[in-house]
Amino acid sequence: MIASLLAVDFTAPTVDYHALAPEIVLAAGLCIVLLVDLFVDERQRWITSTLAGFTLLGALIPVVTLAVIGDDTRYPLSGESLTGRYVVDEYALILKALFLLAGYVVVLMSADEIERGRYYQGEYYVLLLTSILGMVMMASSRDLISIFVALEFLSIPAYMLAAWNKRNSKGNEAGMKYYLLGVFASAIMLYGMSLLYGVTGTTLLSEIGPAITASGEFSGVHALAVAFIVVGFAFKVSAVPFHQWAPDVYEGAPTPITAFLSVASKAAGFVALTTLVFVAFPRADDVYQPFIFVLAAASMTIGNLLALRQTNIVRMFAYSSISQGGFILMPLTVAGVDGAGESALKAVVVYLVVYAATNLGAFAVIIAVARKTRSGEISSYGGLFSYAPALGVLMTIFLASLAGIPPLGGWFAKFGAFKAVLDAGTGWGYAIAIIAAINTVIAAAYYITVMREIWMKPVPDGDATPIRTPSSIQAALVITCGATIVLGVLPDLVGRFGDLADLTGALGR
Amino acid sequence: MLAHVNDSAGWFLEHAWLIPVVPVIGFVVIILFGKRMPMKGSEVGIASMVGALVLSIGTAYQWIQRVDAAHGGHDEGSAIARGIAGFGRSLSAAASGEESTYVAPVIKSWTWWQSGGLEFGLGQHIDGLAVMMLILVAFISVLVQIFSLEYVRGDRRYTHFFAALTLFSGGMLTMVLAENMVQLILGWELMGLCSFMLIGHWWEDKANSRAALKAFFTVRVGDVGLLVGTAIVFFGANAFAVDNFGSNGFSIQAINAWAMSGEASHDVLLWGSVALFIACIGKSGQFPLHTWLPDAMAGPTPVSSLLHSSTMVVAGVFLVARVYPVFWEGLSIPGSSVNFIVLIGGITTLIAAFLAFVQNDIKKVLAYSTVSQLGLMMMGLGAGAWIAAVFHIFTHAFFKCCLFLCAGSVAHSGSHHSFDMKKDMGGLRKAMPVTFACWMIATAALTGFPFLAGFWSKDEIIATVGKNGYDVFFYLGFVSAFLTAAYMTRATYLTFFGTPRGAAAGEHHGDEHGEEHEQADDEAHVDALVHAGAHATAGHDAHDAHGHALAHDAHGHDAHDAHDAHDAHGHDDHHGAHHGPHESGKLLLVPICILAFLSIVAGFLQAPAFGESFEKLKLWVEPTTAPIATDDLLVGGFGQSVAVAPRAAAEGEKVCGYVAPSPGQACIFPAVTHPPFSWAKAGVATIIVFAAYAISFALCSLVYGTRRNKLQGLTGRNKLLGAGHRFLVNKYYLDDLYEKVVVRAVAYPISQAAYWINQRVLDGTVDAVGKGGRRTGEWIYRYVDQGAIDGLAVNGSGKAASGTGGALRPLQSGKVNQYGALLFGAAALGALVLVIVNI
Amino acid sequence: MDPISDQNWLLSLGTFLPLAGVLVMLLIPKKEELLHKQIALVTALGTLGVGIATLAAFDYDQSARLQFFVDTEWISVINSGYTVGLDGISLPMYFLSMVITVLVMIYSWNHIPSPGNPKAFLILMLVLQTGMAGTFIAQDLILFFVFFEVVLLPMYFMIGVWGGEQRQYASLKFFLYTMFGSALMLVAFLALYYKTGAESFSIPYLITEGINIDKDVAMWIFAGMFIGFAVKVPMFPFHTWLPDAHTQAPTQGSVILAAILLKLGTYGFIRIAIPVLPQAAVEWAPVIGVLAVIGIIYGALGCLAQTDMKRLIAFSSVAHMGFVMLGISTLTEMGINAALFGMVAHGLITGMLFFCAGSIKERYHTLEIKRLSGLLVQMPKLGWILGFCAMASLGLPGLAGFWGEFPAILSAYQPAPQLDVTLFRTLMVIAALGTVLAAAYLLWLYQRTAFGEPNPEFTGHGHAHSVGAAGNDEHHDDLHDVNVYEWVAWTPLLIAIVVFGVYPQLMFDVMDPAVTELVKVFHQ
Amino acid sequence: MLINNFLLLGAVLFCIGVYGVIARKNAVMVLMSIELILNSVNINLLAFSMLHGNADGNTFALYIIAVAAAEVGVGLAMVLLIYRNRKSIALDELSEMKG
Repeated sequence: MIASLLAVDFTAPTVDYHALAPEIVLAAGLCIVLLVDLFVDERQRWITSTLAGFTLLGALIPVVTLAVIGDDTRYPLSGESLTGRYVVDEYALILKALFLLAGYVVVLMSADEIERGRYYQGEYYVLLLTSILGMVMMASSRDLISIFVALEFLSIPAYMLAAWNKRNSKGNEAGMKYYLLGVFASAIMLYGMSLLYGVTGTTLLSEIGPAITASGEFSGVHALAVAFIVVGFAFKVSAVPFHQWAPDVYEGAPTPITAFLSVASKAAGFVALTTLVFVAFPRADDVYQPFIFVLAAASMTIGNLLALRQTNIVRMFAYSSISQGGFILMPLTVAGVDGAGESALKAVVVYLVVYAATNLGAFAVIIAVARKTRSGEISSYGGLFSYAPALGVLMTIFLASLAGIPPLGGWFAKFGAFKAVLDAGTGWGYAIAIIAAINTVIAAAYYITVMREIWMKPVPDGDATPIRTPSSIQAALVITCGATIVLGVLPDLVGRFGDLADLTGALGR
Repeated sequence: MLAHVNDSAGWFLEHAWLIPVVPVIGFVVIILFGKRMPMKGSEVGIASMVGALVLSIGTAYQWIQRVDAAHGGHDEGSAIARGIAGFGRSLSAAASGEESTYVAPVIKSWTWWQSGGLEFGLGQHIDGLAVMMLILVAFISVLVQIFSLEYVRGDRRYTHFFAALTLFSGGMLTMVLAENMVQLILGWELMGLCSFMLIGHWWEDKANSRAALKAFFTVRVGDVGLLVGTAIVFFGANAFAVDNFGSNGFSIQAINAWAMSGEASHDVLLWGSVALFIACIGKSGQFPLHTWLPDAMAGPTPVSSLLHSSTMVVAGVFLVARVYPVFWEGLSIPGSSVNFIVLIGGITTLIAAFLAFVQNDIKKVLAYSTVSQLGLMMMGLGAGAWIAAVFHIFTHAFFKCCLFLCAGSVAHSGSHHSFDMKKDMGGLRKAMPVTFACWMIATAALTGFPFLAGFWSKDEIIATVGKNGYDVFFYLGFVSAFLTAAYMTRATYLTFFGTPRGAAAGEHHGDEHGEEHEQADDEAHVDALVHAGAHATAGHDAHDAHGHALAHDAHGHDAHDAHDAHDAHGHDDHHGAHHGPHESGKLLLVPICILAFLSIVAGFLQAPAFGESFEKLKLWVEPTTAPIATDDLLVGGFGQSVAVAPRAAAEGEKVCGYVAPSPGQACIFPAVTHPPFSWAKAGVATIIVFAAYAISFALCSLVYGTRRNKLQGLTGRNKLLGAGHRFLVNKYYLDDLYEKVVVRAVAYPISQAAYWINQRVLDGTVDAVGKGGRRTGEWIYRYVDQGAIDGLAVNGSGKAASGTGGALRPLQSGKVNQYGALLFGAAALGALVLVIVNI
Repeated sequence: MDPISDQNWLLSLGTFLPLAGVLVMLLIPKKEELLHKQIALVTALGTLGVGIATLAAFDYDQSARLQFFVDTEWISVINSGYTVGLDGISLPMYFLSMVITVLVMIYSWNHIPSPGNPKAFLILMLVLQTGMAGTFIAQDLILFFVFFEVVLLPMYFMIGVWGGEQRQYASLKFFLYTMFGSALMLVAFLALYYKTGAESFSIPYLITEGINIDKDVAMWIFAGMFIGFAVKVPMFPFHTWLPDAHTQAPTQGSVILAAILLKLGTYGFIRIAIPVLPQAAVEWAPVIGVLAVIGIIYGALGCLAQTDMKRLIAFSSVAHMGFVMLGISTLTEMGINAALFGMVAHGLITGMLFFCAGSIKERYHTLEIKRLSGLLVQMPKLGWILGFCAMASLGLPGLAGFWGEFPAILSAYQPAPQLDVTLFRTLMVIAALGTVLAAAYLLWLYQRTAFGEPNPEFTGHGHAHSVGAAGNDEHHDDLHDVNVYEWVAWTPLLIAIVVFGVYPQLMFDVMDPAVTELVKVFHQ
Repeated sequence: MLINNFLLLGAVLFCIGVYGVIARKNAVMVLMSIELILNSVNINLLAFSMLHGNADGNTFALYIIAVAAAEVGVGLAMVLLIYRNRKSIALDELSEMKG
């Protein structure tokens, strides 16, 4: 064995450190946070959160420089069999930036919450950073193996974060449910991957694409493989009917983590799904399109309908994010249609960006309000506008954006989704567009329920003392609100991100 | 013969459009500054009406000059001279009895607005008919306003009253000289508005405001016809008008020419004329929409006299006369023996006359008389008696206005503001000699007493109707004449003859009521003082009157009491010394006397019995009935005067209205017939009238006299007569039909039903969708989201488990397992379907 | 028709100036109520000033062309530009929106509805103004959509926070209904975009391209827009939000809603749906016409069933907008001119009626028709104004309302050549009947509220026969006639009603060339 | 030997695993069932790797083994946590949150 190994010339892979810099910074950062946490005094644990924040911003720097340098597709690890498995292109960079920024906002939101809850701060941030590292890797992964590893990388810390409220039985329940179902889903996905590998003989996505129909016939095994893989990610993005974990976990987890899960983790799932759909399955549109169509339609409809009946704001947001997930899935139903792919990709990316900003903002308000009301009930928002006008207005802005009302960011995201499916001009496209249009109204109904509480209802217990919002949350609010408005008024800023000919073009062949 | 006149038609003719402008300005001035003026704005009203009258007289004078000039100047001479002068005429107009000289109307138009290339104009269309109406309206308005000075003095809304009165006349004047249909509608609706304000002048009383509402609303029902008819005629005539006249389908001149041109589709004309006539039914109180008119008596008497003599109600008749060719052609007036207009007119004249017999309110008698006379006019128009009907408008205005003012005078000075002939009148001839004399003259004129105004116009209508082959209506005319004479005799008897009753006997109106409401009086006085303070518009010591007024108001008396009460507001002249009947003051009598005088002489404008020189009205008013070269009709463009030189029409027979004009020619008026005056027919009519006087007077003195006899209370004893009487008293139950059935149905069940549908069906659907969304959410959660788990996973896996091994049976999955089951189940299902589909 | 680009900063300034005021107001604490009112009013007046400048700079000889035209990149990824311009069709509405905002501001000076907070109230109003003005100048579908939606939330809050007792229900309904319409409308816009080759959302461009769309597809696209606009108009059977919204909204909200917001729908038909998809418009016109006429009759019947004055006025809007839609459905110059005129006239008149209703409510604390009586005795001026508006509303010639109604009816006699004449003539007759019903409900309202003796409940004298004597004293203080703020706010509207009634050419002259251009396609 | 045999084994293991996940209420048992699925995947991968003659499958399997270990670690920690709080690891008791 050894002889045979020696017989082969070992050529070390070329490493493009610049392209790999974000991951390296993150990895280093999380080690530092872990170490610092070990040595600083209990009272100075706030340092960890600051460090975590700097780590994320630090990781953002290479992302920006990479983006500025050029639009060549980079292969951080290139070598004989490595080229193409881990890729840094525009698509990856945008999403990395998104994950890092979302992570930063989550850190801002967490600082006060975690500190007050007397949780283990160091571990918390380490896990958060690890999960973000997984996401950042996910954005670049173009191989079944790396996708799987990235997925687990981002998931396993997330399981632990979900159960962070150790002494709270709800927290335990949330963590356990998330964990078991997550693992189960990834097991199913893995089974699908194994089959996919079996029928194509490769794990490299760009090779799977051409190979998937190379044998001429599209067999049942192909279908099974594709279906199982999609299911795995559908779970991650909590698409109906793989959504049940979401409300429970969202409710049980600490609110910043809920925000993190509903935005970043979900986005990672979408990223993987999008990559797969565009790179690995371009010829399998017959399989995944109806499947995703059902997922999208069911997600928006059932998510909305279930959200209507919620009384707990976090659960409502859980269902809302399920329904928003349906909207993000919507363009993917036409990803394989000639000419519409580009629109679809743009739509997904733009939607993710806008949704991240808006939803994080909404959760920031929820955290700020919960500091006073100590309640997750929607009715606890009664009269918010009268005693905390700024929070009231901000929440209104976020809700309106989620409802898709111009000129807030949400409208452009929804618009892009509609545009993509109509661009396809197929019957499926029109059908989902109509379903989505109706769902927009249903969604507006429960968003507006919250607005109604904020503006029109009296303060429930008459306690109208103003809310003091910690500066870190204020910062989070400013970032998210600014992004929400700017993206709505000048959507071109983010619209350009979607010019991703590479993913569909070069890699899609 | 070519009888050119100067291109300029004369200042007054050119500027006739100023006539309505004057009162409208007057209205604005009164509204803005009236209250601060020494006479509370009435002086402005009267001044503006006098201004309008002066302008109208000028216009009339110049129009007559123009007509005469068109006839070659030979008409300048006297009738005798004209009779002798048999030379120098190339056109034997007089000899044939048919006028064929074209006197161009003075048409002007300014663009008011335009839409899609279509210009809507405002302007004037001055021809004989317009001139006659202008002078009539302005003149009557002046008199009525003078009368009102005294009559409504001290009223709460004295200023508003004059403002509305002035605007009302302005509306009528606008309509009369309308160049086009839109302008006509403008004036028409303006009048409607003012009638609403005037009839409801004393709106504190619900009955009055109801009457006002009813008037406006009923007329509005007819207005649907006006809008639709205008649209029909517009689109019918537009192309023709554009091609030949450079105007459009609103232009009245163009409409007339189009209707006569033979190019118009008969269907369009038919529908157009029917629609327009529906408007006239509403406005002119024709059957079956006449019911508003008697109720409109709720307004102050001057309003009634103005509304029912020369304005408002004759607007419908005027409209028919104005676009007569449309009706002529649309309803095939020549050559038929019955048509829509004549039928409605005939019915109206009869049923209204019958109703007049059972009225106790003197103004209502006059109101039904008006309806009846309007029916007669319509009948005449429908039967081709154009000039006769127009003439009847003219004469009727004088005597009917006179009668109303007499009634007002009686109420004002004789019956203590009661209009109830049976209760508060009788034997007033001695107390009010002047009023009585004028009333008698006007009644005689109305009933067709020989050689008075009504005699000429009414007889001419009946004669023409007979000549044109409308035999049934010819006899109906006589019946109507008989009835008119009879009910007027009854009214006269009740008012001026017999023994004085009630207020006429000098009983103080307030006394009897005061007793009735003795207990209420004190309280009412308090109210009265308060209100007097609040509303005193005239600073006189009328507390007594106020007291009664408000006592009545407060205790919900019928409409008449309220009138009285409000009338009483301003009377300082007779509350002091005596309460008995007395003659009215000069301000009231002068207008009445003038009108009485005119009731005598107005008929001689068109008294064919005395030869052609007494047929001036026809000469001045009736347009040419011969075809005219189209070039002469060309309107010179908007905003420009058309003073086309009148030119001799084509020689020959009267073709207009019977034969389409030849190319290059147009007709603007049909060749209506003019029967020669027949002494025999006039004699018959006179005999009928006298018979009616006699019979009616005899019956009245029996029924209403003091001596007891069998006739009294006959309606109570004889069932058939009783039923008839009740039928009449209830106004043929038409009011019940409208108010209790139609209006109530629309206002209550139908609108409620519509609203119910709105709330329950449409809104209910929306709400249900809203609630349904939430419920669906619940349902999905219970039966799909969680139920699927229970059903599919628990039972399913349980069953599966029981299949594989009994040992596993009892296991009961927790939520996690259920979720997992669903997860896998869905994945498997999806995969399965995909596999099946793809293989 | 090439657009004119002179002085093209005017429109953007006029549209976004209110937002400057909003920014300033945001920085000032809530307590400074007077300052807020001043800033808001000054901003609104400034905006109006820009509006007047626009009126002055507008080239009336070229009113068929878009003027002050701006076309810059906005969202290049979807080929949507910041394209704004003004022509004869939009100028009257654009200006009206500015006038109404100023008047409403003046009215708000001492009429801030409960629960107060002028800061928020006025800020919402200014945002609303931006949305309204923006909708009328947008020449790009996406821009139009954005502005169209911008008005949604401010109005929602205005109704929901400052409204009547049922405000939450009403505002929710308003919001969801409109959302529903605009979602479908957006889908339709996108379909239009792709069917015209995905080149541009610019309306002038789409007008040249839209005609090439396959008719069946165009029908569906039109359907989407139809629902979007019809909800806003609102047309039967999508009108049920309106009575609730109108009734519950504060006076200012009702006025803005009636005067401007409803017009966004009809404007959309005229500006977008019809010119872009003429072939579909022809197919849809009968449907629109029939629904419009149903709306006329139905709205009038609804009015007759009302016991609340404000709700009655609200229902009358359904009927009046029916006339507007009838005019539009004829696809003729006259009809669309009438519709445009009707839009403005209805805005003035119904806005004024809502002002009256608001002031009556403020004084009597009720709008129940049964309890109101003798308004003319207690407040003669207010009574006269109400009567004047009622007369204007029922379409009396010489006042503005007539010129929206009569030409619309007239135009139905001869619709565009492609349309069924018999149907439209039937519609004409029914619509004409609607004028009778209009007279009925308005006069009935007037008779019951203004005529007669005042309800003893409100006379303020504790007579024995007065049932509501107990509550008199508190009412008595409120019973004053029209005050100076009301006069200032109302006089322009009253004058405008008369001026446009007497000289409608003022507006027709501006609109006519643009409309002629618009309907050209139906005469080919 | 046919590849089908390996695949069949993988499929059987997969099914058993899925059944275990669905049917077992003991958290540890569920964890073990999931491990079964992962192993079935590994078998598949190895078989396919042999079939295709490249190392991708082998590599993949190695990764899975490593990750599975981490997963189980986390999983067992969580089970411990729950046991500490509730003295039970029955999954059906984890149904506090609903709606």
